[in-house]
Amino acid sequence: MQRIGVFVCHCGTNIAATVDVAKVAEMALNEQGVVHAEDYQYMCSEAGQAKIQAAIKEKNLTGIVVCSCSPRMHETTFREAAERAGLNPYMVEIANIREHCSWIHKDVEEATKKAVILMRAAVAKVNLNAPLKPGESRVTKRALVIGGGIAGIQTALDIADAGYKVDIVEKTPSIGGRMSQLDKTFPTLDCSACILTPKMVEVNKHENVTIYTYSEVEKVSGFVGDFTVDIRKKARSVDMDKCTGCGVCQEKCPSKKTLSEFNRGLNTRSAIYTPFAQAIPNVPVIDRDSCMKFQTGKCGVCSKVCQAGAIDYEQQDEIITEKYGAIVVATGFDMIKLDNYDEYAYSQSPDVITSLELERVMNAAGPTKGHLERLSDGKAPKEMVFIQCVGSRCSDDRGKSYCSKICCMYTAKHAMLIRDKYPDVNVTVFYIDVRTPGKNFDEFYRRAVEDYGVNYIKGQVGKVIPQPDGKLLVRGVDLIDNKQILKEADMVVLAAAIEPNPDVRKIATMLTASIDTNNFLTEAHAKLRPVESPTAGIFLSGVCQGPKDIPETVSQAGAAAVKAIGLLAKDKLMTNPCTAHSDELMCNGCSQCANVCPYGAISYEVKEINDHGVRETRRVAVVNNALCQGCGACTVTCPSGAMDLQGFSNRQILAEVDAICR
Amino acid sequence: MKYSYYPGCTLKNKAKDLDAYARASARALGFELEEIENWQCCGGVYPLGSDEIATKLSSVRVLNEAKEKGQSLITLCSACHHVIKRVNDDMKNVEDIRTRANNYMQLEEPYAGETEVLHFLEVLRDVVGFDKLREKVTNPLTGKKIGAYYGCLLLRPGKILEFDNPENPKILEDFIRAIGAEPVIYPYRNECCGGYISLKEGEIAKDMCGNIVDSAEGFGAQMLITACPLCMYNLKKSTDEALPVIYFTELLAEALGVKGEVDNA
Amino acid sequence: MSIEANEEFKPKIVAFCCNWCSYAGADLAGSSRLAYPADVKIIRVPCSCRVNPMFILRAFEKGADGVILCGCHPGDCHYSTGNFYARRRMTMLFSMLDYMGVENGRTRVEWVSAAEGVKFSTTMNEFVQKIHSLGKNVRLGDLRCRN
Amino acid sequence: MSTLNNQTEQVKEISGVNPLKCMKCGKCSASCPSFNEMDIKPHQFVSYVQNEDIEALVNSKSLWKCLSCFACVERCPRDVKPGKLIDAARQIVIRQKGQDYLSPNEIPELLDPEIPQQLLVSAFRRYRR
Repeated sequence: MQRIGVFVCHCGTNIAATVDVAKVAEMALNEQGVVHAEDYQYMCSEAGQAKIQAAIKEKNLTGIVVCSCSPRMHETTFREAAERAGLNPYMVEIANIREHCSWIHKDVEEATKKAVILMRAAVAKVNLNAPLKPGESRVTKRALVIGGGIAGIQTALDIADAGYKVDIVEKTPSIGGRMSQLDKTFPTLDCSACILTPKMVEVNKHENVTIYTYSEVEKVSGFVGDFTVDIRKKARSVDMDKCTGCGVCQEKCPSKKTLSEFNRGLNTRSAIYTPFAQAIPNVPVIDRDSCMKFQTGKCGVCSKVCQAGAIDYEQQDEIITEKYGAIVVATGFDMIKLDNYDEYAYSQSPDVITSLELERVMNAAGPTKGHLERLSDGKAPKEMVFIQCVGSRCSDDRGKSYCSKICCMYTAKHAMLIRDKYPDVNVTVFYIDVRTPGKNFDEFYRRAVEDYGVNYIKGQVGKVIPQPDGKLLVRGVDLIDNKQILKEADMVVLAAAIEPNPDVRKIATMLTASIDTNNFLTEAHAKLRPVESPTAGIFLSGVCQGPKDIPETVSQAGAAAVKAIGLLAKDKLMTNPCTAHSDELMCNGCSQCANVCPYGAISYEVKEINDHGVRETRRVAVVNNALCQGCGACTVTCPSGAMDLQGFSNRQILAEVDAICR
Repeated sequence: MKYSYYPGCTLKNKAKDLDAYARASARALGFELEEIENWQCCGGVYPLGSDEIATKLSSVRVLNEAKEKGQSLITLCSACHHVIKRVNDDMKNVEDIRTRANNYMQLEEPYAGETEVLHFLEVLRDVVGFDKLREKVTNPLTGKKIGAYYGCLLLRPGKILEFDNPENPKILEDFIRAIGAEPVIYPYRNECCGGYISLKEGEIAKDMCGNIVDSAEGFGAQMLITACPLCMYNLKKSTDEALPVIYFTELLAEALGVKGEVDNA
Repeated sequence: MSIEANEEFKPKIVAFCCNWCSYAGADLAGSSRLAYPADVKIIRVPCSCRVNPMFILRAFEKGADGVILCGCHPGDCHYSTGNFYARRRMTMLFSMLDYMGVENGRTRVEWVSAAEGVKFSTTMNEFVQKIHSLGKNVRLGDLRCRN
Repeated sequence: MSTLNNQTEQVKEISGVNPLKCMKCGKCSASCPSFNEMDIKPHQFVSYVQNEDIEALVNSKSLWKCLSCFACVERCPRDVKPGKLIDAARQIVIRQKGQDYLSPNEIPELLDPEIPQQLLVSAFRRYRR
């Protein structure tokens, strides 16, 4: 017979304003096994925890129920408190009367009734709880960072500096990511390459860092502390050890018609290429889809001109299998496709470009060598129009529901840079709101208006109308003047929404990390655990978690690194004791449980069984507790009812069902 | 292949040629337009109010008629297409309208948007296929530079009409290519001609049509084609026929070599 | 008695939510203050695949008017494949329950991610409304044996 | 006050539009081909409904300048559809007896021999009960 204590938290007024907490405590005393019940203002506070601990000791409690916030919030807190008072932590159950009750109901009577029922279910469950002991698992002291942009680079550097081995897997031929495509950065107008390339060099030569470029994560298995990952190193067709990076092959390559990914398709590159001059590694790859040698068998120029003999047409993809203790996702973003926004004539006119394309146009290494010119005729523009919020803040199915966060600032940057370098160019920005929270951000935007004379018009653009003479007629609205505006422009720049890299969904699935409807990875807690995935051992760095600018990305990258280091610093991890367990007397060895187990945690042993005096040799299931993650698939599939899940046993869940339906 | 066909009032009167050329072309292309019996006027504009039922019933009747025959319903006039397609969408997706309309109609089997509504152009694109059409052209209109004028009603709201990309359509351009001519793409091709406003506010329509024709001419169009009698009226009237405006079916019939049958009939 | 007949119908609804997605989605509905009726009581399970058909039968046996099972979206299961098992099992179970007299409307499977507080709340509102339209679950008299 | 409220509700119900979804970006007004003819602009329609000033709406010239071209409906990023609000206000006017914008008596002088039937039908539908 259990001796159960029930502790009802007011959570200030969060619970107490809608739930009669005293009544819940009073009702608890009527429940089976309950010998103690009390309510208190903040159970999670030190005083609250002391009350729990005192009651455990004084009343010899064998189990407790805390009626409070979500177990996702404070289950660990209360388990640890109970453990310090000598109670097995798995004898603690939480009744969630805040998120699932007081916060969503208004009527006190109704909410109190529900809270009582939730309390009863938890008491019914804890009556059947048994003490559980976590096992231990080892920690592989190596981290994997997926994505080699500024987020991944920073995370890798921080982990490596702490003395742990880190591998970066980058899909493209070079690390650097989106930041390498930017010309200048706000709010200080630093040259992007000038601040990024030193970091790229640093991470490249760090003794603890291994970089796999032109590579992708192919398979992930295992769990926190002990992941096993297959990395596909795509065939580069160039021997990385022999190549000196002289660049002759790229010069001589006769196939130069492929659109440059790095320059956003605004110009072309050769089939053998490095994305940009400062690429790391400075070793080209052959894009086999555009290479004549691979497509027609005739060519081989690069091989002939390579003094180092580094070209290797026979190279094959290579699979590298490595073990990791922690994985950081830093897969970044791309701009949305503008197929749904043809009213802005993006697909009709080469002079309508996205902001990222403008970065390339403004960049000295870009398609126009840094000269601001129209891509249609190479003429210098006199009138430029920027359109904000293209595809952001939409509740229709054309765009994204969120604010992309960086556009207001980079548009102010572009406007300012253009006015600075080309004072005779007029710049007009159509905006809905200018959002500039951030240190020195609003000042930056105001400088664009006040010092550089950028014309900000509050109102959206309805249509961009290409004219026969090549100009663009922009039809917008000025909401302050209440006028429709027709403005002739030479170039139009669209602040297209950003979205997570489309590959992230595949990666999230491999990692079993949660992802939201916008393809952003979900954090374990929006405020308190913003760089951790709910899946243990998976950490989030950069825009894969939500829109952010460079300073924010770098801080989050550091935070993710610290969390990963905290994990790697441990030698052993406690494993979840809520694992499956088979009753060998009931097991008939049918193998169905092993068939559904996603972890291969179930094996079979031939054992001598004493079944009520009858000794028999039987084949029975055995669960490896280190591998079992406790999903419970086997418990339902088991035809004989031998398999059960500790902590969520059939009897426990049935008791909860009974208590709710009582 | 047999289709139910809804011509609409205007095609029986001021726009007889739009209809006649379509029928002749259909025959030449090997499909048959079976006119719905006793059809009534669609009303010309789609009633936007969510509480409008009675004004949608004539469309429901036509749709149900096609359903009973087991045929898709072909329309030609942009306005009729717009109204019937949207009413069909209501019948399919808006429970309240479906229930109330069916209560009025007292059909043996309730109508729930089963009929497929196709514009004549969609049949050319999706059933006949523009490549096939090109093969059947006997009299290609080589060298003609033609601007397609879409207007509003075929394109918007795009989610319901599902006709083409409402901001950058290409079905008429593809059609123009298929009959051997050269399409002229100009940005005003999906802008409004003024619609019914020309009845009382001729000046507004004049401005709008002026923009359309100027833009088309500026990009080199020698003529405009349309599927809508009202667009044609506005474009002609408001711009003193600066550019010839003709129905796309007339060009189709010409390209297929059946224009004479109609003109001499 | 007439008073009883007029008494408002308060359905008993059991919601099984997986710990990783749907339970977190319900938490988010709570912290976003997205109301749904108090008739819904949530039981936390590690994964939707932990829900044994027996639990659902037991709920109806004990007088539940509706049972809903929520899990991660297909492909997003924390345990990779658990929700696929759940989906298959529930399809079988629900058709059997329908045969036994528990209408299909009283049972439901819904995928709710940790970020979908709004979806959780609207789903629960819809489900409760559906149960209201079906009324009290009286057809299971046989199973309950009136004990 | 109660009748005003009623009219607001009526507009919302007939149009099926939730004006609270509007984020005041003005894309409707930027798209409207009749903008310059209107006294109350498309984006303002939403505010008038929010402020329950239906009186001003039903008396506005804009009701008769909207072309139902659906450009605002197509482009609205918030699914607000100002064109539907305008039509709802127009419905309120023409559903009151004798409030038609077009009377049969004025038709003959507006006619010309080329007018398609479609034009008359549409105008009647939009301007009259």
